Formats: sequence, C-alpha cells, structure tokens
Amino acid sequence: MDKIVVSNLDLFYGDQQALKTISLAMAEKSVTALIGPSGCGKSTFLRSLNRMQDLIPNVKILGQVRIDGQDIYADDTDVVLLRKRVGMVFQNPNPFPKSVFENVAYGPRIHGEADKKRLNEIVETSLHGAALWNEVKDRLHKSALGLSGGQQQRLCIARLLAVEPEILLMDEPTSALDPISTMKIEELIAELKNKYTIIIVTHNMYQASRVSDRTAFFLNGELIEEDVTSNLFTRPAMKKTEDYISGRFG
Amino acid sequence: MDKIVVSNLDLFYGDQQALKTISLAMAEKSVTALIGPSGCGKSTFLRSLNRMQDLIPNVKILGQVRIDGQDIYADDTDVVLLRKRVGMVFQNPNPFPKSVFENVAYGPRIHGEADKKRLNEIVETSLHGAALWNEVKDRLHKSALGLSGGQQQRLCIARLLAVEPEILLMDEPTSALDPISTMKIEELIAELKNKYTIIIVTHNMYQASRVSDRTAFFLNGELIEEDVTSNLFTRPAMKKTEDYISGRFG
Amino acid sequence: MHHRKAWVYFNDRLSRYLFISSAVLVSLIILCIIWFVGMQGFSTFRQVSVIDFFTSSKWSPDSGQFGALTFIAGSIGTTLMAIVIGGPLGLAGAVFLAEIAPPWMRAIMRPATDLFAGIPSVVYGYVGLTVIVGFIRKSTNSSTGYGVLAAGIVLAIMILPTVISLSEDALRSLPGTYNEASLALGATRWQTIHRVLVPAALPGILTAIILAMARAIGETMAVQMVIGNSPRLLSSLVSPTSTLTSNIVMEMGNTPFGSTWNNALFLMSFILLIIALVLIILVRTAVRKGAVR
Amino acid sequence: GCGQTAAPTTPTPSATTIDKKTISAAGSTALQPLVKIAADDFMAKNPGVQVNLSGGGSFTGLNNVASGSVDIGNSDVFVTDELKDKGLVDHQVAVAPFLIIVNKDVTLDNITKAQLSDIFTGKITNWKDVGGKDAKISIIGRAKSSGSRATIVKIVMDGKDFTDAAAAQDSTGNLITGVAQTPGSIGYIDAAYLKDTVKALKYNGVAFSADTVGNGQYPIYALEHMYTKGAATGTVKALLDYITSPEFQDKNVEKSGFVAINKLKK
Amino acid sequence: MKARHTDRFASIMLWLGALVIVGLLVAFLALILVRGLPYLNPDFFNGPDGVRGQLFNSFYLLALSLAFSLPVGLGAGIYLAEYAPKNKLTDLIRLSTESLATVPSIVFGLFGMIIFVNKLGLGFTILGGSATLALLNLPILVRVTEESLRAVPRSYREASLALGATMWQTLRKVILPTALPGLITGITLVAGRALGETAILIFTAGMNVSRIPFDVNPLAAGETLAVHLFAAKSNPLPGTNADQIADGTAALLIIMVIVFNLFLTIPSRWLQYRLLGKNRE
Ligand SMILES: Nc1ncnc2c1ncn2[C@@H]1O[C@H](COP(=O)(O)OP(=O)(O)OP(=O)(O)O)[C@@H](O)[C@H]1O
Ligand SMILES: Nc1ncnc2c1ncn2[C@@H]1O[C@H](COP(=O)(O)OP(=O)(O)OP(=O)(O)O)[C@@H](O)[C@H]1O
Ligand SMILES: [Mg+2]
Ligand SMILES: [Mg+2]
Ligand SMILES: O=P([O-])([O-])[O-]
Repeated sequence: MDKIVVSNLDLFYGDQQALKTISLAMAEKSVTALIGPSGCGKSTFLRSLNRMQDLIPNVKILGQVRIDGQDIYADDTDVVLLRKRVGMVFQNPNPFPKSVFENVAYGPRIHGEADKKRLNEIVETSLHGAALWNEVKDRLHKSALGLSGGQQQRLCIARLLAVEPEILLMDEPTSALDPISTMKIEELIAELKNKYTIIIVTHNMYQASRVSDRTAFFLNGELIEEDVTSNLFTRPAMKKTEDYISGRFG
Repeated sequence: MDKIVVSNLDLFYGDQQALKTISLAMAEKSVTALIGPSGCGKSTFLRSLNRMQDLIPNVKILGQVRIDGQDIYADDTDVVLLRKRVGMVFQNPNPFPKSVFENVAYGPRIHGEADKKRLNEIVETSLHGAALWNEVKDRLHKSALGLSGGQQQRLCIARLLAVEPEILLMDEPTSALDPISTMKIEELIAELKNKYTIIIVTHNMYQASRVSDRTAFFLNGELIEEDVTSNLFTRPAMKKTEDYISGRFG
Repeated sequence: MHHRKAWVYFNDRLSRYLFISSAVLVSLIILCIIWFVGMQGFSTFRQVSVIDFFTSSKWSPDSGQFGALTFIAGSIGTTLMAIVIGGPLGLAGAVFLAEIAPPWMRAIMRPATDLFAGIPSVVYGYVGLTVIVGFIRKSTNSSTGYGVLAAGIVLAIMILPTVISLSEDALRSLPGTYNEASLALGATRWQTIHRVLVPAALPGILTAIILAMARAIGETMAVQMVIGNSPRLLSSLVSPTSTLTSNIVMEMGNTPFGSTWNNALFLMSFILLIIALVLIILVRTAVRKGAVR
Repeated sequence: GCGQTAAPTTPTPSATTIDKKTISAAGSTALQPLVKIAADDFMAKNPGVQVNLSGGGSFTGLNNVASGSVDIGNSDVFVTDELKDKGLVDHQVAVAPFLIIVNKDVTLDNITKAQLSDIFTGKITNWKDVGGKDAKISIIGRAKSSGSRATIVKIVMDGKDFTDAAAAQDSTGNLITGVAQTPGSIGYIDAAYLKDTVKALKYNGVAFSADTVGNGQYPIYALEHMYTKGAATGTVKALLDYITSPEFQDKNVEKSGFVAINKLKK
Repeated sequence: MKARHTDRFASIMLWLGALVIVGLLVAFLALILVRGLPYLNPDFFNGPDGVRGQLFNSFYLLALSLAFSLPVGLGAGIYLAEYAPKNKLTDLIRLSTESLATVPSIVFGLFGMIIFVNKLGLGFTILGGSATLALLNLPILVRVTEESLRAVPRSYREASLALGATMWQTLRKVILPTALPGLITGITLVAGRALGETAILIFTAGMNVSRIPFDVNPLAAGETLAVHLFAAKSNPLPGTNADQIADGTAALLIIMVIVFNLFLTIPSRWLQYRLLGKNRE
C-alpha cells in the first residue's frame, strides 16, 4: 500500500526552480533511497514531505503530497501532528544546546510524557537504538555540544527515535559516521522497516543497495528514474542514471 | 622528509583526556589518512595541528608539534602565519554569511590581494578546483547560505584553495558529497599531493586506501597503529585495527 | 609583500592594544565613579550610625536623623513592580517579534519599540502624573494616587524597549537549526519557544532583563513625579512614599557638597549600586537554575 | 569700554565696563525665570556678551560660586554657615511671595495661620474641621531642601515639621499639576507660578498683592539673592546693576510675579 | 491535544502582549503629537522663544557624546567578548559595568559637574554635558557590544582564523558585520537616552543656549530640547506659553527620535550590505 504519494510537485526558491514536477509513490513499511549529485534537490524534496520547507521564506510549492491519502498541503492540515508522524534527521547534526539526556527526552516530554522512570527508559532505549549509549552513558547530563560530529548525528537519530514517528526522513544520516556506527544505523534501518516507512538520502550507493527496497535518482531537480533498487543499479532504464551510477557522469 | 612531527601529544577537555600521548610523523608531499570510530579524537588531533584548539576554553595541551622543525606551541609562534600555512576544511561546512564570490575572495583579500582581475581569476580557479564552478557561476553574488549542504562544503574547499596553504587538514571533506564530487575532490587531492602535505580524516576506508599514502588508526584517543596504507589495510599489526577494518569491532 | 604583512600584523596588534586600553579605560572610569560615590557616601558614617541609617525610617536631616529604610524599601518595591509587569510583557513582545509576528507587524513594531526608547523620561513622568496617577486614584480610592504602583507602571513601560530589543536580538541570533530540529519532532511553536529557543537565548535575555532592571532602579525623573515623595515607609502600593533616586534628585541640588546631608545622599547612590549588584546576582542565579535544566 | 555697544536710551552706570564676554549664573530654580528675562534683555543690549544660565538648586549655585566655577550663584536662602568664610557677596534682587493653593473643589476662600499650621502638621485631616465640606485633605508640598518649604515652615508653622503623610513634588510646575487634579488637595507655590487651574487662598483674610507684601500685611515671602565671590566687577556688575535698576524692577519683576526689592518696608 | 491548546493560548497571549505594547506606544504618540503638533510652526523654531538652538544642541550633544563613548564602549565590549580571558577579573568588570548602569543619572550629573564644571573650570558647556552623557552610556554600550559579538556563531570565527586571518581582520570583515544589527540596537538605546536625558545636563550643560544660532563652539552653553521641556514643565515661566512650549517640544523630540532612527537604520543597512557583500537571497 502506498503511504506517501507525491504528484506533480514543483518547488521554487524565489524564481529558481529546485524541484520540477516530481511524481513518486512510496510504499508503507519500505525503504526508499534518494540518490543524485550534490545540489540536485534531494534535501529539498525530503523537506517538502514534512513541510519543513514552510520555514524558508520565498518558497513556492505547487502540486500535491498525500500521506495516507491526506493532502498535507491542504489548509486544514495539522502541521504539528504531521511533523510528529513524519520524523526527520538532518544533513548536519543539530542537537539542542542542552544536555544529552534532555535532547533525547525533549520529544517525549513535549508529547506529554512526564514520568521520570519512563523517560529514563525511553532515553536509554533510544540511545541504544542509535548506537550511542555506551559512549554517553557517563555524560548524560553534560552538554550535547561537546560531542564529536558523529556522536551528535547519532544523538539526533536517538532524539528522533524517542518520538516514534510513522515515517522517517533521513538526510544522509551516516555521512558523518564511521563504518561501525554506520553499520549499526543500517541494521537499525532494517529493523525499523518492519514498523516504519523510511526515506533516506545517501551519497553512498553501496548503502543505498544495502538498505533500500526502491531507489529514486534525482538530477537537476528532476526525478529521472525510480525502480526496485537492484534493478536500478543493475539495469537502469535511463542513460543518465547509468552514467551516474557508473561514475561516468559530468 | 618529515613535514610534521608530533611527539607525546596529550590533550584534555577540562579533565577529560581526548588525546593520549600521540606520536606521529607526516612526510612532506604525502597524504596521511586518519581513521577510527566516531569520537575517537580524529578532529581533535587535526585541530591541534593548526592550533584551532586554542579557541576552545579549558583545553590543555601537553607535548610537542613540530612543523618544519619548529614547535608550533612555542611562545614565539606566529599563529596567524601558522594557520595560513596549515589550511583546514571543517567537518561541517561553515561558509560566511556573504556571497559565494566574497567567501572565496576572503582569503586572498586578507592576504593583500586587491586587484579585481586577479581576484576574479583566483575565485574562478579555486571554484573549478573544488568542482563547484559550474553550479555557482550564475550566482556568484548571491548568499552562500542558500547553497545545498554539499555545495557549501565544496565552497569551503574552494575558499581554502584560494589561500594556497602548504599543509591541508581535511576533516571528512567529502562526507556530504555525492560520488562524482567526491571523485573530483579525490582527484584534486592526488594532484595537490605534488605540492602540499595533506592530512585527511575519513570514515570511508575505500577513500582512505584510494587517496592516502599512509593511514593512522585512532581509538579512544590513542593512536593504535600507523603504517603504509596498503599494509595497514591488508596486514594490520594490531588486533584492534584488524577488528575495526573488518567491521568486527565493538 | 613583506611590507604588507608587517602592516597587517601592526594593525592586529594595534587594534588589540586599543581594545585592551578601552577596557582598561572603562574599568578605570567605573572604578573612579564607584570610588567617588563610595568615598563621599561613607563619610556619612562619621556623623551617623550605620545601624540607624539602614534600620530607621526617620529621615529628618535638620535634626540629624538619617534613616534611609524608607527609600531602600521604595526603590526595591518599584523596581520589582516594574520587572514583574514589564519583564513578561517585554519578553512576550520580543518572542512575538522574533518568532510569530508576520513581516508587516514586525515592520511596524520594531521601529516602534525603538521609538519608546527615545521618549524622554520627563514625558513618561508627565504622562504618569496626568494619566496614570489619576487613573489609580479613581480606581483604588486612594487619596492622591501617588505611590509604588504608579511608579512601577511608568517604569514598566519605560523598560519595555530595553527588554524587547535586546531579547529579540538574542532570539534572532540563534541558529535556525534549533527551530527546525524542534518543529521536526512535532513540537508546537510554543513548545519550541519556551523549551528550546528561550533557554538557548537565555544569556542575552538575562542581559536584557538586567539592563532593564538597572534602568528601572536608576530612573529618577519619571519616578520622582509619580511616587509622591513622602518620607513614609512603604505600607501600601497606592500611598506616597520615596525611592532612593527620587529622594536624591529632590535633595541633591539643594544640599551643600560635603555636608552630612549631602554625603548621606551619595551613600544612598552607593546603596543603589549595591542593591543592583545583589539583584543582578540573584536574577542570574535564579534564572539559570530555573531554566537550563 | 562699552561705548559703542550701549543702547543710547540706557543710562549706563559709569562704574561698569564690559570685560568678560561670557559669564555664568546657576542655582535657585525659583529665581531662574527672572534672571532669564534679565539675561535675555542684557544680551540684547550688549551684543557679543553671552550669559550662561543653569538651575540646579540654591545650594548648587552657592557651591559653584564659592568654588569659582560660576560668576553668580542664585539662591532663595542666605549663605550657609559652611560657606560663610568664602567671601560671598549678597545682592538681593527681588522678593518672592508664596501662595497657598487648593484644588478647585475646596470650598474655602480664606485660611488662618493656625488652621494652616494644623493642616500641615497633620493635626487636621478633614476640610470640615476648618469650615469646608466633609472631605479628606491631601497635602502636596515640596521637598525638604526646598526654599519654599523652608519659608512656610518658618513663617506659617513656627518651625514645626510637616507631617510625613504629605506628598511632595520636586518642582512648582508638577506641584500645581498635582493640586489641580487631586480633589481636596492643598499646596504652596511661588506667587510667580499661579495658574487658573488651582485656587489661591487668602491668608488671615489678606489676599496677596505687591502692596500687601510691601506693607507687611501678607507675610509669606522670601528674599531672592544673587551671590558673587568678592565684589562684583565688569560684566557681572553690569548685569546685577541692570537687574536692580528701577527700569528692570518696574517693568519685569512684578509682571513675573515677584515683588520689587525696594517695595519692601524694612 | 493539551499542547495544541497551550499553543493556541500562548499565541493569543503573545498577540495580545504585542497589541498592548503597540497600543501603549500609539497612545503615547497620539497624546504627545496631538497636543504638540499644532504649535510646530516656524515661529516655534525661530521666534523669540524659539527652540532652534535647543534642537541643534540636542543633536550636537548626542553626536559629541557618541563620539566619546562609542570608540571606548565598543572597544571594551570587543575586548570582553573576543580577547579577555575568562576569569574573576573580567567577571568583576562585567558585574560592575552592569551595576553602574543603575546609578541614577543625577549622580553622574554631579560627578560630571565636579569634574568638568568645577575641577576643570569649564562652566556649563556642551563639552562637559556630552562627556558626562558619554559616561552614562558607556556601561550599556559595553554590555550590548559584548552580547552581540558573542551571538555570532563560532564557526565564522573558526573559518576566518583557519584561513590565516588575524583577529582584527576576522573582527572587521566577519564578526562585526554579522553583529551589526545588535550593535545598532545598542546605539539606538543609548542615543534615545542621550536625547531624552535631563538630570545630567542641568548640572553640566546648563539651561540656556548660545545666542549665536548653530554655535559649534563646544564651550557654549547647551540646553537641549529635553531640558527645555523639563524647564517648561517644572518652572512654567509666567508670561510665556509654557504649556504650549512644553507640548510642542515634546512633539518635536518624538519627531527627532524618529528621524534619528531613520538616520541610523538606513546607513547601517547599507554598511552591512557593503561589509557582507551583495547578500541578496
Ligand atoms: N569542545 C569539547 N568539549 C568537551 N569534549 C569534547 C569537545 N570536543 C570534542 N570532545 C570530546 O572529545 C572526544 C573526541 O572528539 P573528536 O571531535 O575529536 O572526535 P572525532 O574522532 O572527530 O569523531 P567524529 O568522527 O564523530 O567526528 C569525544 O569524546 C568528544 O565528545
Ligand atoms: N534556502 C535556499 N535558497 C535558495 N536556494 C536554495 C536553498 N536551499 C537550496 N537551494 C538550492 O536548491 C538546489 C537543491 O538544493 P538541495 O539542498 O535540495 O540539494 P541536495 O540534493 O540536498 O544537495 P546535497 O547533496 O549537496 O545536500 C541547489 O541548487 C541549492 O543551491
Ligand atoms: Mg542535501
Ligand atoms: Mg570529527
Ligand atoms: O525651588 P525653591 O525655591 O523652593 O528652592
């Protein structure tokens, strides 16, 4: 069943068009990878799925994005609820200037969890989930800004897991991670797939082929091709895709 | 000839030790890769080579770092000159809130280049060098903050190339880049190696083996092993290194 | 090239020395003023007992009685009043401007707050005297309407621009990623504001509140017009009393420099400084304790 | 000399010459309006001369003239003991009478010394006790350091102190505003400042006028002084001479609500 | 759902707060302008009791006081934000700067009077007045400067220094331009205070104006509009239209502040544009 259906999505920054009539459907409990050269619009596309793009001035969006059949750009959409359901990990780690614990507890707290014990549990589980627990268990109450780049990124993933969204948008979640953390995150994705719908931007084609069911290739704001991952990497339909995959591009 | 010689370097954040008695020499016109799990101290090590760590309060540094035989932590070190000679690309892209052009022209300008024509040339060459020219040539005078993550990172590389340092410190320079830009940067590194001494932090072992002459493996603030890259990856001397490389770690 | 480099370094060094000497100069000036006020003030104690000065509310310089309790209580009272009213209102204004206001509203309100800052205190005092005092008299059934309430309201309005502009700047200079990160977790705008943005901007907001408080406790002309200036210990919010500043300005000009009376007024300025110091430290620790966790 | 600058109609006193181009006066705010008029006239008559004027209060004026930083110190009060030996010379330039004013809703027209004293000391707090309607009395006075207040204390209250319940204003203008808007209020001002927003009371049945002050029937007044350090000379003397000249005293002093100094019977 | 209601409620409260603030301001402006504007005719400026001297003095004093306090205040703020080691001494400086901001201006006035009027024997002058004003404004300038600089992200600093820029170059080309809006806020606050200050100036700059129109001699007497207004309110001279003078002056002061703010914002926009490059999004 299709969880997310995007139809004819156009997006403009001022008068520069960043997404050109994108149509794409993403199935429930599946992983979709977005690949493409830097600046082709992957982040932009991702951010328009939970209306993060609303925050940038001068952005114009045309077309439709339906989640569970509901147009998220309809006037009566509850954006807050939307964003709780559609969680996001950003390209650059962005922890709050709070303690490690408070960063992870933030989501549950705002959604009404006040019980100390439950919070402790959630924080621990989420940090385990993001493969960070061992490194921070002794400094839970120190500032998150003192973590290394990769630690910060995993913290952001833990923070997201703590709110248990239905859809996970991940913008290069492992680009700052070492292979071992990366592997753990990939394992996590494989596990989460059973419950969540996941869309992941990655520059690493091995990663795309390891974790995703389907892959979409973007170029210059256009969706060139979308297919089952193994097909796309072995028998791409389009010349441009082939060029990109084989590194013969540009 | 050894360009950089680090001996018995200890570094503390407050009372937490982040680097433990590191000794390491890096030869001129060579590429050294630093690998290791997230949080092991790679960035910290890199930042202590151009005294960027001076900017963080409560950091204590013991031991010696010699560049061309000169102790850079000596009292009479010219830190400004040091940093011009030892350029750095940061883990997270950090362009100035200025136009693309002004970002790249910044370095040459502060080092005295005022000639408009020369500046234009430098900016163009540097942007070419960082594989960014084509994407930004029409928006040179728009804000750099409107670039995509990968574009920002390449801009920072271009900005660095424009000052022509002797040593390049690169903290995961390609983690936000797509394979094609990555390839270009790797080619660039291969080319620059003829003139510069390069130290690169990377999580990508393929990258390490592709670009570097020697590789150093860090773990928990310690330097576990350092060797010719092909040796380290194929015949590591230490068990820990082997575990990490084969992904059997942790 | 070498020549230029020397020049760049010279500039760098020169600017550093200039900054250091500015800091030294400012420190010296501060020291001078504090020393001057302190010296002048402390010579009061040659004639007056320390205990009397702080514990008595009998201010009758002609008969040698210098009890400043009334003024101390008045100053603390009005300042707290001003902060209690003006602090939250100003902070609300700042949050509104930084996070909520549509552009057109911001375009009106931001310059408007700057204007507030430019209105002379005499005008505030006059509006207080003719509008607010009358209003209080009628609505509280006090006989004159002068008092801490009137002064507090006038001061609350006067400190608005300080609180608003400085807090708004602090909020605006936060990286956009905090906002994004919180909203992406499904936080409402208000949750984002009070759990992430305001705590993150706290140092700037604190500075705003402290400078506002400083302005409130040190404000003279406007307070003096609406406080009533009777040397009677604060007993109700709507009966005339005095503050340190109002009494200083009422009596400073007409008392001979060097006389005990005049010295006592300087001592009162010094006390003002001490009260401010204590309040500043209190605000800092209180807000830090309360919000960062 | 001043020959070429003196206006032909002005009989310039022979002993004075214009020496300094800029002179300054500071002090009493009560006297300031009068000095300001004099200074303006004087500058008009002597182009090139600048008279700098400031308020600050009587003692500020006395201090400044004693320390030599201004040429003239204006004061409502005689020089204080502390400054007695500084060689200050007194020039009395006007008489400042004081009025008792009340809010317009007060029905009284006259008040006696005893009643007033009882009100100000806080013994009487309701208008009905002095023949008015049943309403609370609010006193709005001046600060402890005020010359006006000192005069009232001395002449009306025989040295007794004001009640603590009295509110105070720093300046006559604000006092008038206060009395005008507060029902049942009473205060005192320099006669010069009377406005029709408040009502002036007769004192012991006598209304204030230049004549009643002159003949001693209206006793609430104070002398206004302009002090110099040592005998006045040059421009300073010329200015003081101008202020005390019959021409200025006749034309301006009474118009400004003061009483000419020579009207006073010693 | 509770969060949603709280959000709605908070939004309404914030809007209300904003409306109260704007309402207050509109009320103030209306009160002042409606009363005063009718009197603002040429005679009000050039007539016998005209205020053109006061008007000029207001700006002149403001300019001089900024000229004294800006370099030092900015310099000290920059030092505290960028150079100063973090220790007890700098904390002490910070603390005393803040508490100095509480000293009532009249004490500054007396301090200024003793220094400039008495000790240096200047008498009541524009120079003494503006120097004293500068003292009053220093603490605020220092604090605001430090705060604005601290708000600039560290990554800018790092990026610039890593390119081999000196601290001064980094400051001039990256940090100060980025902090400019905050600095402007500080200057506006300070300037507003300078334009509206009375207590200080009565004791240092005097209460009348030079007879020469637009006298730039810093040793001339310097009554400003605010002092003029104060004088008209507290000692309403008989025979003059004191109320009209006061109301007109108040209106003029407000207009002046508006003009000044414009003066400050337009060049500062331009300056930031210049310093940060053509930064159109
Ligand atoms: N400013 C700081 N204050 C305190 N601790 C810090 C600070 N910066 C780094 N650390 C700690 O020092 C250790 C090394 O950090 P560093 O940033 O060097 O790691 P790294 O190897 O670069 O990791 P990554 O690959 O995730 O970037 C980590 O445990 C980190 O949490
Ligand atoms: N805020 C913005 N204002 C203007 N242009 C923008 C903005 N954000 C992105 N763009 C432009 O839109 C295009 C798509 O950007 P986007 O960030 O989606 O790329 P991306 O595919 O995520 O690249 P990367 O892999 O480098 O992160 C780019 O050309 C970028 O410069
Ligand atoms: Mg992106
Ligand atoms: Mg790192
Ligand atoms: O201002 P006074 O005349 O009352 O001193």
